[in-house]
Amino acid sequence: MIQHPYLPQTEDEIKSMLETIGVSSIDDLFSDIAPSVLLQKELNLPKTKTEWEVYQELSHLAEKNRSAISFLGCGSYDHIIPSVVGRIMGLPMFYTSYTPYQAEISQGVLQAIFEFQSMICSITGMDVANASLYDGATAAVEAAAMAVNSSRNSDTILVSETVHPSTKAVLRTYFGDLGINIVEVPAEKGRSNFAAIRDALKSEVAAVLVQTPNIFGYLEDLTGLADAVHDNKSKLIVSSNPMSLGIARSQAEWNADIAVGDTQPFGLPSYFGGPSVGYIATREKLMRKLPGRIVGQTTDAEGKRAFVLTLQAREQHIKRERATSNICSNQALAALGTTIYLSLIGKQGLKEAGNLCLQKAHYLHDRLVKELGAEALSAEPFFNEFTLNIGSKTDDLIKALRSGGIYGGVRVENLDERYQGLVTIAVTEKRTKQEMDRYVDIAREVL
Amino acid sequence: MIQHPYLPQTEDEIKSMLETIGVSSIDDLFSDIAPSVLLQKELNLPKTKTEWEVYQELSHLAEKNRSAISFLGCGSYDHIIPSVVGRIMGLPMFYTSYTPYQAEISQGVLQAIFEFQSMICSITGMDVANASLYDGATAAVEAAAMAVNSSRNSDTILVSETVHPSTKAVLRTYFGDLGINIVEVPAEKGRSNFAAIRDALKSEVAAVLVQTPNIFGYLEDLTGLADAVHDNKSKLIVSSNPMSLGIARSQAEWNADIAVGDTQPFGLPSYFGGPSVGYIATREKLMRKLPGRIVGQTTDAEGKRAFVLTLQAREQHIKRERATSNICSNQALAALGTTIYLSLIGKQGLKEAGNLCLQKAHYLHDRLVKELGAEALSAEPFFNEFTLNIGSKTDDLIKALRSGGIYGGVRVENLDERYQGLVTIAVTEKRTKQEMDRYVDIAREVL
Amino acid sequence: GETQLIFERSVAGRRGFLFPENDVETKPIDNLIPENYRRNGETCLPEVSEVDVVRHFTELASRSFGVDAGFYPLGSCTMKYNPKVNEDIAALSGFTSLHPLQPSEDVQGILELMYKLTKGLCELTGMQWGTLQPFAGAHGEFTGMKLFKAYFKSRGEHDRRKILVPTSAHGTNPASAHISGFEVQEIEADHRGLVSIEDLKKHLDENLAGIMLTNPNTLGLFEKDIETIATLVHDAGGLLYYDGANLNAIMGKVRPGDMGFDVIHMNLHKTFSTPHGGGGPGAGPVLVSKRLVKFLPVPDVEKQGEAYDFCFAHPESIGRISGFYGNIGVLTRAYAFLLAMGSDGLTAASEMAVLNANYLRSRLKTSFSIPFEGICKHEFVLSAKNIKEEFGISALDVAKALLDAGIHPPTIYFPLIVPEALMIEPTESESKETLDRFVEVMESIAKQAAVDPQKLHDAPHQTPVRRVDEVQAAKHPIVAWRPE
Amino acid sequence: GETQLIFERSVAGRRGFLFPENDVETKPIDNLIPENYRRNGETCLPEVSEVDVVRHFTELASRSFGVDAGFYPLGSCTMKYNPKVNEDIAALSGFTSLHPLQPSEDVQGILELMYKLTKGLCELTGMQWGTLQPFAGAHGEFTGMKLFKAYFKSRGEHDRRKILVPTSAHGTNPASAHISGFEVQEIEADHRGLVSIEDLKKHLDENLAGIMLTNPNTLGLFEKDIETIATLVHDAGGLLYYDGANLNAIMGKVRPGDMGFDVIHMNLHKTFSTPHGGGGPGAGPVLVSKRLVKFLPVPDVEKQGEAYDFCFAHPESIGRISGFYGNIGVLTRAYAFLLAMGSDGLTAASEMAVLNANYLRSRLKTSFSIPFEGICKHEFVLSAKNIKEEFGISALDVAKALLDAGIHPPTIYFPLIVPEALMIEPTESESKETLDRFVEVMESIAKQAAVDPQKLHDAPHQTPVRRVDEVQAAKHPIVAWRPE
Repeated sequence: MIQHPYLPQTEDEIKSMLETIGVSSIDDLFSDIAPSVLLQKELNLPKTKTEWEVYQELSHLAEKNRSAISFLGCGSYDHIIPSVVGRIMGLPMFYTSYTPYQAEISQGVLQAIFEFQSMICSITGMDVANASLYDGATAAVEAAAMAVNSSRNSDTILVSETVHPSTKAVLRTYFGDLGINIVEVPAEKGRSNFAAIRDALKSEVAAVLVQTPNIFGYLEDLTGLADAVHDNKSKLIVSSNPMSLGIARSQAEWNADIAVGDTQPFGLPSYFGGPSVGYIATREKLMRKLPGRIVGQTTDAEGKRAFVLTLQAREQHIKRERATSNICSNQALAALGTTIYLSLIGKQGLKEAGNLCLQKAHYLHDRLVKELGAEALSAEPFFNEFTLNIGSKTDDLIKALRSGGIYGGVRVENLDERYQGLVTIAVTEKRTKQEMDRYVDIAREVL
Repeated sequence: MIQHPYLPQTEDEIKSMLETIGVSSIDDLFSDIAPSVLLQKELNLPKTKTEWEVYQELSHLAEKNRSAISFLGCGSYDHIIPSVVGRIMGLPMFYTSYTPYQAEISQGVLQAIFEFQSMICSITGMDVANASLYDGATAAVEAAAMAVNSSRNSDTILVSETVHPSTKAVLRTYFGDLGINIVEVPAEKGRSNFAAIRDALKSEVAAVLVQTPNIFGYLEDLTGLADAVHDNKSKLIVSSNPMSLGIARSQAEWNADIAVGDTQPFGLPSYFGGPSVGYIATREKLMRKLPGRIVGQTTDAEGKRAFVLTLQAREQHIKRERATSNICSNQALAALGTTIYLSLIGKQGLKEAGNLCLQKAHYLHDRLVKELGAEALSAEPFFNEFTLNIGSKTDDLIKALRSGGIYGGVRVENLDERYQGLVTIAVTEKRTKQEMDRYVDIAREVL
Repeated sequence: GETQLIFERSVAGRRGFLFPENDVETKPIDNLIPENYRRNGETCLPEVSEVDVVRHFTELASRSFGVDAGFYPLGSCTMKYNPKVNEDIAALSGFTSLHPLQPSEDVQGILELMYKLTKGLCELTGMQWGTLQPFAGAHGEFTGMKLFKAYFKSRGEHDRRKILVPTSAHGTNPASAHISGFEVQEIEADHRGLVSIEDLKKHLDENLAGIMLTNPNTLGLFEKDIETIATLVHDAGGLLYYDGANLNAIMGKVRPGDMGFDVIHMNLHKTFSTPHGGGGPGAGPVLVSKRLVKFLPVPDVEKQGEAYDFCFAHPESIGRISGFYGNIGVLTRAYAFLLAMGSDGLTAASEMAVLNANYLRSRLKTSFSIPFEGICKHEFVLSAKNIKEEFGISALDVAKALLDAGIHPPTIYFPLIVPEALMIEPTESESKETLDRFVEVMESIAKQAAVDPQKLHDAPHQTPVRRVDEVQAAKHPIVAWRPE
Repeated sequence: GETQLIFERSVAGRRGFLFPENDVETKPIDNLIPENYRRNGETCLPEVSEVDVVRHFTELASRSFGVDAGFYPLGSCTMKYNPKVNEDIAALSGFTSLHPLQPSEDVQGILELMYKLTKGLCELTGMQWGTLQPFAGAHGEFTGMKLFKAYFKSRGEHDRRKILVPTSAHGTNPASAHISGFEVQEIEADHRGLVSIEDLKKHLDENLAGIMLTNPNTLGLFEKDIETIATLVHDAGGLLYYDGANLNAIMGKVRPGDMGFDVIHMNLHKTFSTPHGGGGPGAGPVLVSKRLVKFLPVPDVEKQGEAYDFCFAHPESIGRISGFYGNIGVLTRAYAFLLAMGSDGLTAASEMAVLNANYLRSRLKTSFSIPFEGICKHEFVLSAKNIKEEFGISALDVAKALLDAGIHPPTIYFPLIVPEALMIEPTESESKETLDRFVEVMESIAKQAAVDPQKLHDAPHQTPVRRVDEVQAAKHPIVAWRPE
């Protein structure tokens, strides 16, 4: 065995340590494992490699991936990420630390989480948020679980069709075999059918889940929905791309009970879908139903302000088999990234970024729809995404754009096969007029 | 004026600060500048750009540069750089700090410099080293200045022809107009002519400067040189690529008075020539002639070990117009990189890296010289560089290799036009057999 | 002392980042979004400059503790060294910039990585195939429980609803089983600290779905009877779930698959050294034996000829468990670790982890109580019972005193079955000198318990804040800053 | 407390990094290098693991102070914020990997950057052309002095050997002039703190080579008579050198070239925010007026059509001043700063730097002495004379007390012409709140001088080490660790 840089023990030290223990070999330390199960061969894996070799091999894999000017969205977006975000996330005391169990030496991590919670509360308008969940889809699951666990005799979650197909799929995985019905309420032309949702509000409905901007990019008009849901003693869960909330109505303003979503647009690279951050926020009365870590403000023995993990009675390590969520590890470092991002852009920046997305998306929309005559799935308003019904020409369009160095949009049928011929196009503040004009020029040839 | 992210003052604050000062406008703060010299126009520079725009523009410039498998050396080498080096150099308290004038809050920076000095002393075998100089060429200048200032009535520096041409050029710039003669002693077949050097040792000679491995890559045999130089009451300055010193004789072992060179091979990227680190080390008796910063060990008020900038009486800010060096800023952060690199590779690693360079350089040398019959400028021994006399085919060879994705070596005529047709080929531990075989295959076609 | 909240640094009008100007026509926002859809309230996001943000978070970092600061023997969390090259690799733009819905021909590199990592993990654990999607260990447990469900459903065994969990198990085990729709029954430990075979036998009936085990268990002891347990459970029609939290003890030595486990999750943020990041992101891949492969979540990564692609066509799959494909940024680091260690390095890592634990255990057993005899694996449990009874010094006091020595305390009060537990996991990254210093500090704390117990009750003394009032935090929760 | 030296962490046989194995035939080293050329002695390089190295240097970083930690008003050093995007830009492999001897067609990007940066600096300073090669300010001064020499040589004026330097000048000015072969004569300041025109006139003769000035000067005062000075010096046949250390005061307001300077160096690590790195690397570009262009060092960067290339063909050039082309990695950051600020941003930076300095000066003048009246530029000099005389508290005591407040002290005891000098340069990066806190701390120190002077003599109290014994260090120099 070579002296590996990650393994400090030298031969001499190993010898001396074995002596202290009172055994004569490393093998003796594994004598409690029956020979009948002991691995009798070497693992069929390559031998150790040096740092340089590993770096070369992984660089090679990275180079095998290709990219293009991206109009892809549907849950992951190509926004500008300030350099400070990565620099701070790379500070050793942030990324090499664990869950801040020991508050006295973890004030920095705790305070950063407290700030994250505060920002999520402010953006959603809610009272209380947790330290993060895995992603937007599992955040919706946790919200649904909160709703189910807050009401008696409920066995149904109503989900508008316009919720992200993956979110619906994950809901089905989580609840499908638990006797809880995930009932999809069909949409009309890319928008939720609120009349149908109201009609479906029966006493066994624990919650209604809607998403705005929805999977097709359109903003939903939730006027009156909360009242109807609340009259039914159900909970309203609203999922939102938080980047929209600088200019679009927040979940609290729609009078939702639980706000969820994904903060990937806030300072996190797409990274093939993860890590991102699921956020969840709710009203004070549901605070003790909230899953996951929560940081609270308190004081130390000298009366100074301090932060600490709190309300732990909710959590799996205390509740064990009575727990309603099993979350333990979360997405803390990614949540830190979001916190840094939001600190940098500030209240003005959130509005500006949202407005840039909005303006640019409308520029491309208008050129494609009004100028080229492409068919929009739905009418405005939308935020930074809209959907075209390209029909049989979808293949041609997407391929022509790709040849021109452009990812033209998400073929929604890849998320749900019912949506043949639909292409959802996302435009962020990073896209330029020149890039969009190129898009239009290529599309003109195909459409 | 926009509210720039690097400029925190808001309009309100500016107003309140102006009030405190007792003036009514920013312009009032510049009223001490005569209107006749005040700039009456806006600077003819582009307006402020956002971070993203700046990043795009610089990335674009970076992409305009191209690279190839490199056998270039002659003072800058393509070695493996461990990831830890960059990660640690990027810690904010290292790179955003200044010269450690305030010892009590700068123990980390001071200790790191002390460790750098210790490592340079150990590798060169010398007693004392400073905190760094600009680069290898200017280190040779500072050594020459030490020698001149240590002896009376001396006005000559003997320089072997095999010293790096740029070093010789810089020496001429520094001393050419000061009445100090930089006398080059011609080489023979790529090696110093020591007999000629001895013959040139006159009483006015302050120092003899030689380089090993020399500019052509060959190791010089300095046996007896120091005695001859010392008999003449002159100083021997030996410049060495420090990467060679794990296996080749150190300057102290050659009995030199001053050791110089450049630590670029130790953890620093080529970066188009800089930043690198000039190192200088000498005997204890010359300690107070050493230029630049020196960190010393001492104790604090409680008797604990502490480090501090010391021997400052030597420096420009004390000596002012009597100073023999004007160095102030040095290459501290790059020297930290070298210190981290040497800490990682350790005493075994230094030998191993040297041996890998040695073995690989000989592989390519033997294939080109023994197999293809190329003409070597000199006989062995060499370290990780050697020189071929390609003559009239130089252009063809270099171009053919470049077309094959290889930088075949340095055309020495680009450093000194006397060296037409000579190509110096550097091989580091990073080059693979496959790359060298490709080199040979292409060379076979041309030669 | 205190640190300002970022909100408290805010000054109206200050900017920390600017977006490029709009290069298309700017229309009145009212024309694009009707009033009814528009936000009314302001957010409280801070207005600060770039240097404000940098200094704020740099200060927060300096008020935290990580592996790079020192010894972090937090039992069951495997706080090993996070290699720096992995951070450089994970930051390659060929990985970071990938959108999850790019065409598969443009993401061959990452798909190859996912495929090869899955294969490597299977070889390491002796399993057949797996999924990399679970975001964390608990998410892996949940996935595993869903696989159990799908298995029994496919067999029509709808009454198998009972999951057995040892009393010493991590809290996530019973919680995961519960939220997946199982009933949890606890199995007791015997005098050896191992699963009581006697008690186990009592629970083997037609309602048995299976058992969740960590092996070595949370006492750091290898479940010697694992073959017997596996036979008993399998014979009773149940399945075995392996909680990979303690896999760092046995790599290259014994494989969960070979021990008879049907499903396992790994914690890549433990065993494979991906940074814990203050609580996440992690990755909890789930690997299964042959008969469970068809139930794995979608999408799956497949190799067809020389090409890699996602496959959704698994009719018996439990379905999606995440919005996209999991924490890919964690997987890149884990794959780098797999390559860097290799078969020999992984084996050596476990050997050294076990050596370090036994060395510490041998040296600490004179000053503290040891609840169970014999060799341990990669961790062990110490008890402060002796100094608690004699001097009133609790495990918590010991933990807080360690803070003053610049050492992260062990996990305390877990497992629940050991009083005043201190659960110590040194990992393989730590040198003998680090362990020796820890012993020295622990011994001096034990000595101080006799001499000056109050000093220990008042600990920590040197930290940014003193002992923190948890009761107040829970009684009067303040969980978000609000503008006054 | 103390920190081990990296050598003291060494354990024989431990490894922190491994090189790939040799993939060609390994020959006995004796066959390749004869014994006579071989090293005999061992080095003392440490034998440590990767985590040892990381923890060691992470600990050292935590025992240091930088701009990211807080206020750093070190006069004349312009410790402004170092933008993070510049670090990302400087780390682009399209820059870092460039070998200095690559063919110019492969390095068009970096040559373009160098060309455009030179042009931008010329516009900013009102000069004609320049060189980016000088590694630091002092190296720039040296280059400038050599340019003076070349100029006079070209005119046959060999007797012009006298350089005038104000008494308040940085030590590098006289040192640079001296090592370049000039004789230095000091010019006195008058009651205003400005160059005494009277004294200047005494030195104007046929031996005059020129004058080196910082404007604003080291007192932070603008040399109002600069036009008169320029005319006097030029009429006497001399040249004017501008030390760019204080350029941060006047960007976009007044240009050295317009004031009559012939040569200037800039400190990019000051004015252009490139990180100081604990003492370097910096960059000290030298810019010149038209008549001095032909003497600039080689190689020069030229634009020919759309292509950029180095040019060596300058027969009157002073020659090479560095091994290659200077600190290119500093230039990439500086160019990024130039673009980020732009014409309006650079002007605003100077305006805010001057605003900040005047604000601090106005607020501090009640607690400390102010040697010169009137507005200042980007920095100013305060004197602790009042508390020194009354309570025995020196500028050094004030500096050490500031350490306990987490503030880097100003430059002290410089310029030499002010007793107990505290030279304060806030820079434009600092907010009003930071300045207000500094005032608060300074005022509390002034108050404490009266109440408890001993506490100040004993300061600092909170730092990693207490006041350090400089005398011992210089008397018994220990400048390297050696194995026992």
